[in-house]
Amino acid sequence: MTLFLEQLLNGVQFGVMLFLLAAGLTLIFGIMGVINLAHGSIYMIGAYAGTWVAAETGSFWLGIPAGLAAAAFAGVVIEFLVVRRLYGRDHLDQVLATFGLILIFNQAITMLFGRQPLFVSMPALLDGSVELLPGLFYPVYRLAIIVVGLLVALGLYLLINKTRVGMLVRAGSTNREMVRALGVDVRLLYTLVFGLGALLAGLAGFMAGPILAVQVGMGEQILITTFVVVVIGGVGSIRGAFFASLILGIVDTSLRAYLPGLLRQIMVGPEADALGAGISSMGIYLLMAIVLLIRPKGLFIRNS
Amino acid sequence: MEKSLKRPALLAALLIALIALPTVADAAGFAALTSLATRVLIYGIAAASLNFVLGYGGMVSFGHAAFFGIGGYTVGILYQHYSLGEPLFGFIPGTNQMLITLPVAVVLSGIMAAIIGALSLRTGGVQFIMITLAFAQMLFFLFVSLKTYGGDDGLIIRRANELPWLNMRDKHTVYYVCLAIAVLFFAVLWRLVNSRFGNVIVGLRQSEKRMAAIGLPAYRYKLVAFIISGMGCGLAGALMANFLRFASPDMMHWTKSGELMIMVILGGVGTLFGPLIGAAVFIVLESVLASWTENWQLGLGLILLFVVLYTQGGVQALGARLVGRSA
Amino acid sequence: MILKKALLAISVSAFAVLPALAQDAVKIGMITTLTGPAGYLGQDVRDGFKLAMEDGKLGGVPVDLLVEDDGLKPGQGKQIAERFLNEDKIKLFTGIVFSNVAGATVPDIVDSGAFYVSPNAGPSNLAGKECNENYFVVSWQNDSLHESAGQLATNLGYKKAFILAPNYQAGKDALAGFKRYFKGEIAGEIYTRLDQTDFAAELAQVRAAKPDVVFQFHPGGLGITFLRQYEQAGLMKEIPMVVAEPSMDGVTLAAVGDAALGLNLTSHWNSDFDNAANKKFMDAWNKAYNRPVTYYAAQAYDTALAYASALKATDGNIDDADAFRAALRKADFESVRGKFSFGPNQHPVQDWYALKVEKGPEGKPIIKTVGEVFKDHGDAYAAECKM
Amino acid sequence: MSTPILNVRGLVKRFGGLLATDHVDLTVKPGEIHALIGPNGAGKTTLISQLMGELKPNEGTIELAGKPVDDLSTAKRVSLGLARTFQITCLLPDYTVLDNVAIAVQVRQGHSFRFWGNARSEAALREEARKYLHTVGMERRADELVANLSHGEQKQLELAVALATEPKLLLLDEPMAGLGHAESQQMIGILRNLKKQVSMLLVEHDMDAVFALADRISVLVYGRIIATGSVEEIRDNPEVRTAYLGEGEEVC
Repeated sequence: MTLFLEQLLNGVQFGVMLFLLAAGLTLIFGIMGVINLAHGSIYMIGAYAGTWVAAETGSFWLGIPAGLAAAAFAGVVIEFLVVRRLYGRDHLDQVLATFGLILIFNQAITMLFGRQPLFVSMPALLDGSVELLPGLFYPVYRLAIIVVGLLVALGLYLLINKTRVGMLVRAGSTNREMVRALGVDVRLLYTLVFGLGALLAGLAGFMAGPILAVQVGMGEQILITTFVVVVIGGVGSIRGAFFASLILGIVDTSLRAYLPGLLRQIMVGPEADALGAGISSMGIYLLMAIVLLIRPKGLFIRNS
Repeated sequence: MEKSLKRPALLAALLIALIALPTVADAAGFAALTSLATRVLIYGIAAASLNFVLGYGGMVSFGHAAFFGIGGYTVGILYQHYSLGEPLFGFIPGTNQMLITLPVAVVLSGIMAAIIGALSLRTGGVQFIMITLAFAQMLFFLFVSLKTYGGDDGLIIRRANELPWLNMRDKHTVYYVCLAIAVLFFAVLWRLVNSRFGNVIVGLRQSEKRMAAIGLPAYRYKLVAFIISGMGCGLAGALMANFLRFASPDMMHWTKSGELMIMVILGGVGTLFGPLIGAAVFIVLESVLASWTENWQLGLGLILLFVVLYTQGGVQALGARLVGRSA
Repeated sequence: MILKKALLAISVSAFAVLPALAQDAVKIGMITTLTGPAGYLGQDVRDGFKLAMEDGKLGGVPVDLLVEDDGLKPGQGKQIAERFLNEDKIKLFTGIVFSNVAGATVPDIVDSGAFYVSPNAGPSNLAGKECNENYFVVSWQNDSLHESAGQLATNLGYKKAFILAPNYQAGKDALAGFKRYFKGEIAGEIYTRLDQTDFAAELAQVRAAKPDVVFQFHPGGLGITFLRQYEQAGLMKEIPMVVAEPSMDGVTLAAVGDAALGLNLTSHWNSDFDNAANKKFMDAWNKAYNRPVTYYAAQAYDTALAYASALKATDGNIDDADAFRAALRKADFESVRGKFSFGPNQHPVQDWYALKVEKGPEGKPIIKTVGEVFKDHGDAYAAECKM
Repeated sequence: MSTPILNVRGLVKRFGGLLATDHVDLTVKPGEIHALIGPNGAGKTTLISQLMGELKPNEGTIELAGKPVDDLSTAKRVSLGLARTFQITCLLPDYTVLDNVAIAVQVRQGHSFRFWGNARSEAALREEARKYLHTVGMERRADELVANLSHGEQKQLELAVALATEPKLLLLDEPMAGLGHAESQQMIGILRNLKKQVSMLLVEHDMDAVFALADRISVLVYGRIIATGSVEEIRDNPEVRTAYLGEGEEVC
């Protein structure tokens, strides 16, 4: 039972990480109609900037503002110099341009920081494990990630549902023309949304620092998974991204944790392990394919 | 669509240049140009196949590397069973004859495209992009974990497939075989896009609603277009396996789908020869920049960005405009 | 057409800017991976190789090293080899880090009569049936890495092992290699994913299985991620870990930090080896580069020494391939690993050592050599190789 | 009495809580022009979409020449003789005027799984397409790109494309909308000439046109038919006069 609870927590933790990335991506996607492949690069920038500052100053906490600021800054610059020219252009143009950005950022990071992965040590406060229930030990850092992720989700919920900016964002994701008609400075709104998305990606990147390898290409690794989340949740829906992230996190974790065991009941050990790993690698893609075949627009968008 | 007489003349000149290329390259001391050109031709076929659904049909597939990989693995797996002398599944003999492997590769990728297409075409837009990606990734992971066929390390094909009367160990022969197939392929593609079938596919891109209103059952036409396109990619994959003498899961990774897409966009979406030009530009840039500097990705990224932001319709359109201005 | 010409012109000028060559310099083509997450491997291979060159010479013969990035793409590796072979007329090759690039590139090189000496990748197909008289491996055959780890776990007296590796060929080979030499019981076996970023689910299973020891194979970034999460889950104190060297090198250690303390690993080389060649190598490295040294660099250094020995023996005459090959085969050089020779399939026969991550004198963790695991260890594929 | 060409019984369409089509009964007799009028948002375009099979109704049946078509796809219904025009024109913008008609002829002739011959050099196809352009008076513009057409010309082309499918019943969604007076008169003339060949369901706001063309008129308000009758009956119906307003747009 404790093992099950632990796996559930693991799924939630993976899910909230995905959510931080997916939230920005789905907003940019839904409101501006831009496919931004460079979102993963922003995540990488957040991780590098934060980790580097933390390592240089010796303070993990100083890394947080550094990572967030660098990511948000990078986001706004990208929006201003490149993405702004791509609104209303073909999706294909956006793919090509943002792919170009990936190459540029990867090389720039390599030139700035070298090819070795960076290291950041965990602050003492978040190091170690706590006993949540008798026999259930869980790393403090992972708990912190869950808490931060849920707080961000709550913050986004309030922002989207209770503020004027949020109202515009919601309107923008369903009807772009209407926002324009309201006489809002659409450009500013777009830059803000892009910056917000970048900020969240940077936060995810920095938080990933102590548990993952901070290295070139870390963004592309998680980018595709993030797109899967966005599509399963429904493009443009923050709520969808939130639930899809959690579903995906939990499904992915439980497939890895339990599928080989289940298969071992019906076949020989090593074959079961290999097959189980094979299926669980495909798991999220399989899940997306099934969701789209049943609900072609994603889980949280009404089919019209 | 171009009605000028310049076009046939231009094509003839291009063909002559391509035929002369190995000789000229050897004479000029750039012997490796021939294999660079072989790679361009093969990727050109793959990109043009993708362009048939993407540019002409408006179906943005992000999973065409799957068919490229299927084509490559068909050649690789048949070769492995041929060289080991063990029939596949105990009854299908392996072979190293190109006249057999290429058609088999094309048919198998067609079948795979039929399955993937039949499911994916139930969606549209961004969802279609993602679901095609999903299927390709599933195949990628499948081949990564297939120990029998080399898994992640890939499958070495010690000798390229044989063709009667030809010495396929000679690089020039391989080039000319690829050139002949490419010429044939583009001729067929040209007929195809101008045929009744091509006509409705292009119509579907412009307005699916309109095509339905004149009584066209869209789904089956899109599906057939998707299958044809998958078969073209499979052909290219089979050629690539012969050229590299190697097949690996790398051939079906999502980045390969992305590269094919970039070749199409770079050259010009929905044009017959755009993808070939795009493939040439992409591969030449990659090789040339990489031999200049190890920071070649920076240069490539900047060039891609420039193409998107400052050219309308890719390199082909840019070229046409420059030529138009000077003429 | 104009475009085509322009491109041709660009490519022509690109070939023209390659560095002008000194008379009689022997050209060595290095195809390696310099971009992407694995870029540091190629960087170390390149830099390690360069350290062995004295005043641009190997074995007293002037050499010209041409380095190009394969971008971890088999097709690109092959393309570079093609150009090196046909345009630059290069006869000596090295550099490839990854097995899949090697698979597409090496057959072309050796088929055209050129030599390839591998500083890293040692896939089993090229060690067995597809072996070639012009193909040498200075590093290892992939299986040896994990066999030595299995032996170490046995030596350390562990009875129950939990083993993990990514679900791909090298991962499966790793687990098979470990099991071949581990005498105890396997408490659990998990295949992870190549694109995995979170190992919490696996770690929970490890904890539940209560093994004596964990063996895992996760190269590069995966390994860093795995180790960090293993330590954060509090497992490093509870369950000791044995790994083979791809999962722990100088760079990985720098990125993981104290989390790796207590880790057991096996290797054929370590920075603290007490021999003259290694001292020289380490001095040169520390003087030239301000970054942790890895065994990739050491292997590339040895590769360069191997070439140097053959160049010296033949006096720089590489046109007589048989003589050059015979000279290479002798492995007449002072390896940084101490003892070194080639087996019948021209893969190394060498000793393997037990290493441990400990607190160093400056408080930073270091990798320390603590004992021996194998003596004169070759590989199982030599029998399949008919040369 | 002969079988009606179109027979709709109890058609219902709900969007969430909104009743867009409220138990509509409607018939179109052979050779008849039946006009459907109603204020903005009355659900006229929604009704046409359901007749074509583009939208699925929640309840009710649709019969075409006595044959139920409820389970048939749009394409199938078109092959049985149903065709529509779009209020906001929905044409193939990259094609020429002639291409747009020719492709409709091509699709009517049967399957398009012909991969080899050049569709643009099939003389028979092009000739037949020209015939329909002639019907709407556009043969001079045959080689113009659709993107370059005026609004009125696009409306005429819509009609030509619909005719090229050889329909028995034509569903016209505001063919006069946005046309100038002269163009409207021309369109009325064309439709009047067509009356001998094809029955029509005419959705229109231009009351002059409706009164000039229609044999019968139905009035749709809030998804419900409130009156059906001859031109005179409807003209004098006070309920209709108060209810009547304009209608919104449908995007292509």
